[in-house]
Amino acid sequence: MLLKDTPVTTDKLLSVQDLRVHFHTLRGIVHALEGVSFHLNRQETLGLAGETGCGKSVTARSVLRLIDPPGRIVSGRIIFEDRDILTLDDTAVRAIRGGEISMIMQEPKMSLNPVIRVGDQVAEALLIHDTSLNRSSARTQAEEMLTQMGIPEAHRTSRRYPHELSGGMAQRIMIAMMLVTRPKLLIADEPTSALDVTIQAQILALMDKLVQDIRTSVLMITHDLGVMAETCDRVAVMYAGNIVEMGAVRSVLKDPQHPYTQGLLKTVPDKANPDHPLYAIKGNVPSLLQPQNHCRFSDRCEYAMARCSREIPPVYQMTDDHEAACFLHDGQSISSGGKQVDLMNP
Amino acid sequence: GRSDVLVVGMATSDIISLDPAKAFEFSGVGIEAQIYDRLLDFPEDRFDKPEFSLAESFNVSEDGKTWTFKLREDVKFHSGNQLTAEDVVYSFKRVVYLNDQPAFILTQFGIAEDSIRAVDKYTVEIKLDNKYASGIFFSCLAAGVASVVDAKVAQQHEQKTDKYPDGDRGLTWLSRNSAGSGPWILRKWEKNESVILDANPKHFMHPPKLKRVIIKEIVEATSRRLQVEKGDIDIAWQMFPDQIKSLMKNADLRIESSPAMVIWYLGINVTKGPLADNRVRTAIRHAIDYNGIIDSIMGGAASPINTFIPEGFAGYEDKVYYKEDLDKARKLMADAGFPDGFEIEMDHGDQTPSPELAQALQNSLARIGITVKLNKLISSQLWPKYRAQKHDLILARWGPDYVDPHTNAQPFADYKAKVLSWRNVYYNDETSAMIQKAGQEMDNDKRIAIYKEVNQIIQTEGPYAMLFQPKYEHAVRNNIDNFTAAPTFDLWKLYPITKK
Amino acid sequence: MLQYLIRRVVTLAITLIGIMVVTFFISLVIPADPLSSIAGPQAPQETVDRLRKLYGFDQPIYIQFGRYANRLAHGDLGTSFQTGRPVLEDIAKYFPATFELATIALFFSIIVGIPLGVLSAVYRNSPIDHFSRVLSLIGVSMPVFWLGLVFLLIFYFKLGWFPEPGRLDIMLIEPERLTGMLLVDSLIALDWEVFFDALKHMFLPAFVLGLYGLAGIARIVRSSMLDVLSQEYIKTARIKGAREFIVLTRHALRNALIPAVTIIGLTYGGLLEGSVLTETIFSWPGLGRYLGTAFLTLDLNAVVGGTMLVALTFCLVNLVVDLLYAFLDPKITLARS
Amino acid sequence: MNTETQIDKRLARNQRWKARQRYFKDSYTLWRRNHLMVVGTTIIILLLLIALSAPLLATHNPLDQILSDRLLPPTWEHFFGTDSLGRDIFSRVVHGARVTLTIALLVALISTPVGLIIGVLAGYFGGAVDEILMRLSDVFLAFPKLILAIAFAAALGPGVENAIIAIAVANWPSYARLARAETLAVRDNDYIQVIRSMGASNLRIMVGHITPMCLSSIIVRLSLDMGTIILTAAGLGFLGLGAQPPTPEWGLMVSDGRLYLVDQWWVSTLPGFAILIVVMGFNLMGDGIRDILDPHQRQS
Amino acid sequence: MRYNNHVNRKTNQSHNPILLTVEDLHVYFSIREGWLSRQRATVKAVNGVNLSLQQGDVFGLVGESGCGKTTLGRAIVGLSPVSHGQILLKGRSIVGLTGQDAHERARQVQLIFQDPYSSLHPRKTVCDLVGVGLKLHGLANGYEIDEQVLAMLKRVGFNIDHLYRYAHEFSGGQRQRISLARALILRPKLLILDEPTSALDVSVQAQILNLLKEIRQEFNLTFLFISHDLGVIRYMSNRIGVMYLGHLVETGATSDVFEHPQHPYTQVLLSSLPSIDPDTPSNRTLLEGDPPTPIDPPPGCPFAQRCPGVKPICREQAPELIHHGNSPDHFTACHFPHVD
Ligand SMILES: Nc1ncnc2c1ncn2[C@@H]1O[C@H](COP(=O)(O)OP(=O)(O)OP(=O)(O)O)[C@@H](O)[C@H]1O
Ligand SMILES: Nc1ncnc2c1ncn2[C@@H]1O[C@H](COP(=O)(O)OP(=O)(O)OP(=O)(O)O)[C@@H](O)[C@H]1O
Ligand SMILES: [Mg+2]
Ligand SMILES: [Mg+2]
Repeated sequence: MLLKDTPVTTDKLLSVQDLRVHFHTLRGIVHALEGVSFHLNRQETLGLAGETGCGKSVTARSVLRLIDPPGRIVSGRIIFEDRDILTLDDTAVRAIRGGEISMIMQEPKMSLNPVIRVGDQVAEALLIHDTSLNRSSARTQAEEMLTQMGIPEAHRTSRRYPHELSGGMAQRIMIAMMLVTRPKLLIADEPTSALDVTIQAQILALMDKLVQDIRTSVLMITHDLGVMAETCDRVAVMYAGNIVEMGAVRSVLKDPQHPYTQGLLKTVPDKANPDHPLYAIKGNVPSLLQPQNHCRFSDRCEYAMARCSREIPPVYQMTDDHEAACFLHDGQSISSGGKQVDLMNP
Repeated sequence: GRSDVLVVGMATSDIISLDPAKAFEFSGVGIEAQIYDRLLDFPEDRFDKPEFSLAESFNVSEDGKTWTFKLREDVKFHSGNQLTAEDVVYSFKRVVYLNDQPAFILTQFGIAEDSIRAVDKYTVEIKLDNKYASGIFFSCLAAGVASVVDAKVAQQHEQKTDKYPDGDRGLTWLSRNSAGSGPWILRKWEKNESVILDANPKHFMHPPKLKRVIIKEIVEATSRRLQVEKGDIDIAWQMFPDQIKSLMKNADLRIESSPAMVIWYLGINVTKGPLADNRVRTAIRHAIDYNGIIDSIMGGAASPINTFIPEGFAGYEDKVYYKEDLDKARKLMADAGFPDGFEIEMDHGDQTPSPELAQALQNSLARIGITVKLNKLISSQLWPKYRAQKHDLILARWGPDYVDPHTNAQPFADYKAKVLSWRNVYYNDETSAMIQKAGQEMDNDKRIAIYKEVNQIIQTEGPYAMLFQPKYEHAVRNNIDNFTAAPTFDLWKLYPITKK
Repeated sequence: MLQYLIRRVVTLAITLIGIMVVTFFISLVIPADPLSSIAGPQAPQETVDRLRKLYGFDQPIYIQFGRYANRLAHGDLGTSFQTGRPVLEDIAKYFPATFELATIALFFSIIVGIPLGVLSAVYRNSPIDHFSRVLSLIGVSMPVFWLGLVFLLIFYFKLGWFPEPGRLDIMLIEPERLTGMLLVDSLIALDWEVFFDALKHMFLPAFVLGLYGLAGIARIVRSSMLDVLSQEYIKTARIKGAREFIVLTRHALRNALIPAVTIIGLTYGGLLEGSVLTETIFSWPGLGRYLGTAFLTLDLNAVVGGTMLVALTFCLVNLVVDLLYAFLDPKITLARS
Repeated sequence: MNTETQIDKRLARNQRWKARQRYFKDSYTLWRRNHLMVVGTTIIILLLLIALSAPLLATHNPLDQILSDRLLPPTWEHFFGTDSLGRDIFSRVVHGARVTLTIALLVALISTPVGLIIGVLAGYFGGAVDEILMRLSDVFLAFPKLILAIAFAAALGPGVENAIIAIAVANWPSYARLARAETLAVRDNDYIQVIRSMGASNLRIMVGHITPMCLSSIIVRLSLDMGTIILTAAGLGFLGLGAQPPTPEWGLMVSDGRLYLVDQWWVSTLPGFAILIVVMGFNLMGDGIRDILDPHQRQS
Repeated sequence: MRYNNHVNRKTNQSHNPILLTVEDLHVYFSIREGWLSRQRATVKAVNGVNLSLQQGDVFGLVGESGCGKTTLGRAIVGLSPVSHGQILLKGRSIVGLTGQDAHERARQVQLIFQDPYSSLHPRKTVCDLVGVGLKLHGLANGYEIDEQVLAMLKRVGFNIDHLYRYAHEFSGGQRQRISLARALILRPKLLILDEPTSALDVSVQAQILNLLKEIRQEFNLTFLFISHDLGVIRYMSNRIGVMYLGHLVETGATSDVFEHPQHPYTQVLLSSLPSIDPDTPSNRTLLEGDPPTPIDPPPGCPFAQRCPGVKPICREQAPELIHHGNSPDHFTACHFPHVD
């Protein structure tokens, strides 16, 4: 009953095109996103993977147009169904937020308002989007939702404050709050990173069930490739403000086409041989203060060529559903679909 | 309505009690004086000699020790009780018994509890321990402490307190209530807020013209000024000289003034180093820029004075002993062996205009080489220091306790009275003896002559530099008539005032 | 709860005892003589000595202290030199006026300070922010007596918008004294004329006094609001699609107020203190002035009584603040604070 | 020791210097971005300059009384007019900067170390030490500050020095509170625990590791308190317990001039503005220092 | 066979001497509980733990959040109060040391914290941070300190440019390396690593783990490696212990525990781990509910409330950590261990 087993329709729900986000900080302009493009189909789960600071959360927040100063969305289009979120007026955006697109964040306890009872917080989500609803029926609906979330004694729990709940419980509340309006798209920004593995398993199973029930699409952000493998239909791998590789989950994880994805997969110690050193990508994440004018992975890349440090690699299409932004694929050009290079064992 | 209510803005925070036996502050005595009557009283515009009030005649024995007063028979207290000799006896005994601050005004004549008795319903006999000048005695009988209290009412409020385990003679109650017969009835006293006096239309002599007087406590002079200009108060009591100038431009107001019975002086401790030399003291007296100080700091609202008897009292002399004369002063300094001057301290109070005056004096004395270090002290520090004879120079003022030159002559010239002369360690047996003599001189003219003689000595070699006698200046709105400024609050009569 | 209160009361008692001891010994080391001041500059030495005996100041210090402590323990604050009345009575008389003024002033600082702080935070580093910060700073930076006089000059004298200094028009009759607070008493008596007149008289002094608290409140609200606005749960509220106004009030302000409450408590202490000068300017018959003169005349009983009352109020306000804190912040259990 | 790691002392110094330079450069950037802070610092620097060069700037002797020139309005001869004793107000304001600065700085120098020591001790040891020290500070805190200062000033006798001590006495408890709170927050932090697990003594932890963390919030608080300090000094001066005339102390000048407020506004208003501006300068600077010292600000 | 006996046996037969022994360790905290009340509750953070580390071991400690891993580690360096039990370093008790003894212990045992951001003093330069141990123990002064610090920094991958920077100028991985340098500069025998990589990215984690392995060899260290990441534990340690609610529920050689988990909790833990291989079938055992709090825990087996195979006895009697199965070194605290 995992998400990846659901049938994929090709009807695009969300399409992000050439998104650029900059932050004007003390040290200069942080070029956080440098032309991110991807799309998400209806009832599909797209995974967004990458290391800290690569721009996952910024991407997610951009979709809801929630980039606060000093950040600014410089360019790009975010087409949700048939509307461009970036050009809507505030009221329309607010209607989308929470109503059609919801988002779960990483720290469940920090994301709940500490002075409002959790039941009311869930009910508020309903009230905002359905003005005909009265308070008490919103509460009832909220409690029903909590029961659905497998929360014991939903009525009592709904009268509690966030600090009285465990992390797992708080995350359930968050999910309830974000799904109670039956949104078309759920963005989950590392929903389980702060939780223990056993709790993580519970939460993932729960999300899986609910997403099925209300037929929503999911943008699943995580840096845990294991979680990604289990929950997503397609994945996109980000590095320093770019999507470097995107495709069906199996194809990307089994047969990565970008050196960064490959490295990432190899550094996971799960199955590594304890007697050998772990594979480690050399160097550090580059500073985002410079605008991108070449492949940002080039100085850590084992296959780097001269042009890598001069040009920005375009996106090459490997198969219908697998693309990578790397000059190694030059020649197997975008249109041809081309043959694959076995980069795993060069 | 406002038309029969007079509103006076005044700083009255010094009031502690309105009981005649206790009140001894400017405002307390001033208000108490409106509520009670005394055997003798001063008229509203002359202060050299008291007139009959409750008493209608008197007798004095041959030896000058026994005084008999005949009372009017038509006086009723506010309570409706008849005022009789018993009330007078009770009131005087009360003062002696309570023995609070103003008591000395009576006890200085040796009046004790058993020295006063009622001869009949309207005759009182007072025995003194000695012969005293009648002028002094009468002035004291016109002082607030000699007010006659309604004995019945006071006895009703008798209570035992820590200080008076045998009963307080109604002191506690009378502090905030009244049992008098005067032209005004105390309606309410709220400390820091207001005193409200209602007219006593049945007063035997001076039924007031207005219905009510409200004395509103306004501490800040600026605030008083704004309110009188605005018309929220009718009289702004005691405006500062610098305010007067601009108030005079206001057509709705006039300034009423009267010399205050206050003398500002510089006390000189004659045991402190160079100050022991009268040449130095005289140099100091010549170094002071009297006119500059009066014109600038006092805004002209003061006059120079070279006597300890203020203008308004019998014996005042308009004679000038000292003028600013730096050459003379410098020469005297050189003669005394201080051509380059010396350093000395001056203590002074913290209330305007003391600090300004002190600074001006500092400036003046600097011109003859005397470097003065100023000590600004709060009153609870200043006076103990003065009493302990620990000062070098002190800027101070003196106001009379009762309305007779003796009240000034004695402290300034008789060190045995342990007041000013003593504090400045000026022990002159000659002047002391002369003052004692004056105290018993029944002939007023002779008495005054003695004071003048003493003054001469004090001015030439005494421990003071007399600075000036200030004026009281009040801003009065033009719809107030029959206002006569008086040299003290208790001499100020409220009853004649009318309002348009 | 009960235990907690008992603990607070014990602490309070210790504090009060400390204050008493400190005040008493300060009064001893002060090189000044209250009696000399009571007797006035003119009284001869004998009078001073007589008074000294009358007031029991001729006794050795430890006896004085013993007596004094004993009296205090019996709830007797002694008699004031300056009014000649029991200090307790004086306090009962003057405190309500100050309490009323300080409370209204606090109310004013809160009403204005909080929105100012919120605006500053929301429009951080914008002209609004700068304006509100400078404006509120003027409140703390001006000597109260100066500001009070200037306000009187402008708003009373020149413009005539507000009545003369004082609590009530001199011609009006105060309603029966129940609480001592004119606004309350006149409400009880349904005396609207007095009520509105008292309110008018209250305005300027409360404004001047309130300016003092305003800056502190605006500043703390600003900084805690900035803090709160960067929290995740604010994002959550926005994600839910809440209107910005709701986000600011329901979600942010309630959290931002939690630290502000403490400052408000402290401000109240400052207001009581600031009343010394304000009351002088505005002819306000309150405790501040009473205490001010008491100190200048070294009216020891009044000083101790008044100071203890101010301290007591301060402690009580802090207790209320702590309770409020627990009420506002579900995380707080009072046992910990 | 490996020669490769031998440190060239010049190089080391150079590196340290560079690190410091980076720190200052960041501070400068943060400073420059905060406009109000720039204003505040400028005011305080100006105050310092004025205080240092007072004799040069003053057009008259601040103590010279010319009684005939009383209460003159501002003119080219007297920029700020003259006071009730005919002294030049501008010169007095300029010289007053020295007095004000001295008072503010000395109070800071006395009360912060006391508060810091007591607060850190209470916070670090907790328990009975905390209880005793905090009750002590409660007693002082519960006193209205001005009244406590009056009491102490009265006890010690009037004068600037004693006023300074009195204000310091009234002020230390709030710093103790702050230091305690800060210590409590820092005490259980990992970086303190590390030092402790390495065997550092309590004294070293308190002095070397906790105090620096308390310092910044105390500095911020102090600069915000400067205004109150100056005003309390003025209040004491007003009551005759602070600076003594003819010292040109601003508070004293304001209260001396309040009698003339209606007709000769300049006498008390101009020194009043001096107070206003300086207090505002300190406040703005304090707000800014908070931002600059905040390590979070640097990370972004 | 009880674990304690095992300790003795092990001492006798192993060629590697025992470095650290923890015997029946209890760490209780007393906290105030509830609204306005003064009532105190006891947090039994570590509730009777026995373990021993041989010289050269990497002992991995896993368990859910709040199970007491950190508390145990901190107890060893004297930062948590020991309510009962013993901690022996080379046979000498190191509980409640003060003064010179504590100093000595500090030189032998060092701790590295989980959070790279809060474990470095924000107002000090790297040189001061790392050199503090030398200064404290009087091992060097003046530029000697700088030199030794630099040597150590070079070992963990920095150069002189970094010597005088402040902590905020470094990334998380770099900070952990600074912490490592700080710990190593005193040449300790035992290093307690409290989730040293859990705040880091996988690519940085790999660098740190490799570095740790090298360092261990080079400095002849023994590790107590705390983590909740089973993959990391498996890669790093030769022996592991699984903790649950203050108890050690299973311990043994890494391969034994991973391949033949005996305790139901260990089994759940292993099954919950998502695999990066999309083809691996996931057959999860989902646990009911949240982990209970260690505040006044009920008697019986700590896992009883959530155990899928719970029996009545589990709720009454706490199982002891005893040897089950074939592997000699494999101990489990369960009444019904899964032994194949
Ligand atoms: N408010 C901000 N101010 C300045 N820079 C920011 C801000 N928010 C994000 N950035 C920058 O944008 C980049 C992307 O940040 P983002 O939060 O999207 O990373 P992420 O992939 O979600 O990382 P993580 O896994 O840590 O959540 C980072 O390099 C960060 O420095
Ligand atoms: N100083 C303390 N006071 C009270 N309780 C404490 C204290 N320190 C730890 N605890 C409690 O002890 C229990 C164990 O905490 P500990 O930090 O050791 O867990 P952990 O296994 O390290 O968890 P994590 O994986 O979250 O780091 C927790 O319930 C914690 O709340
Ligand atoms: Mg993120
Ligand atoms: Mg931990």
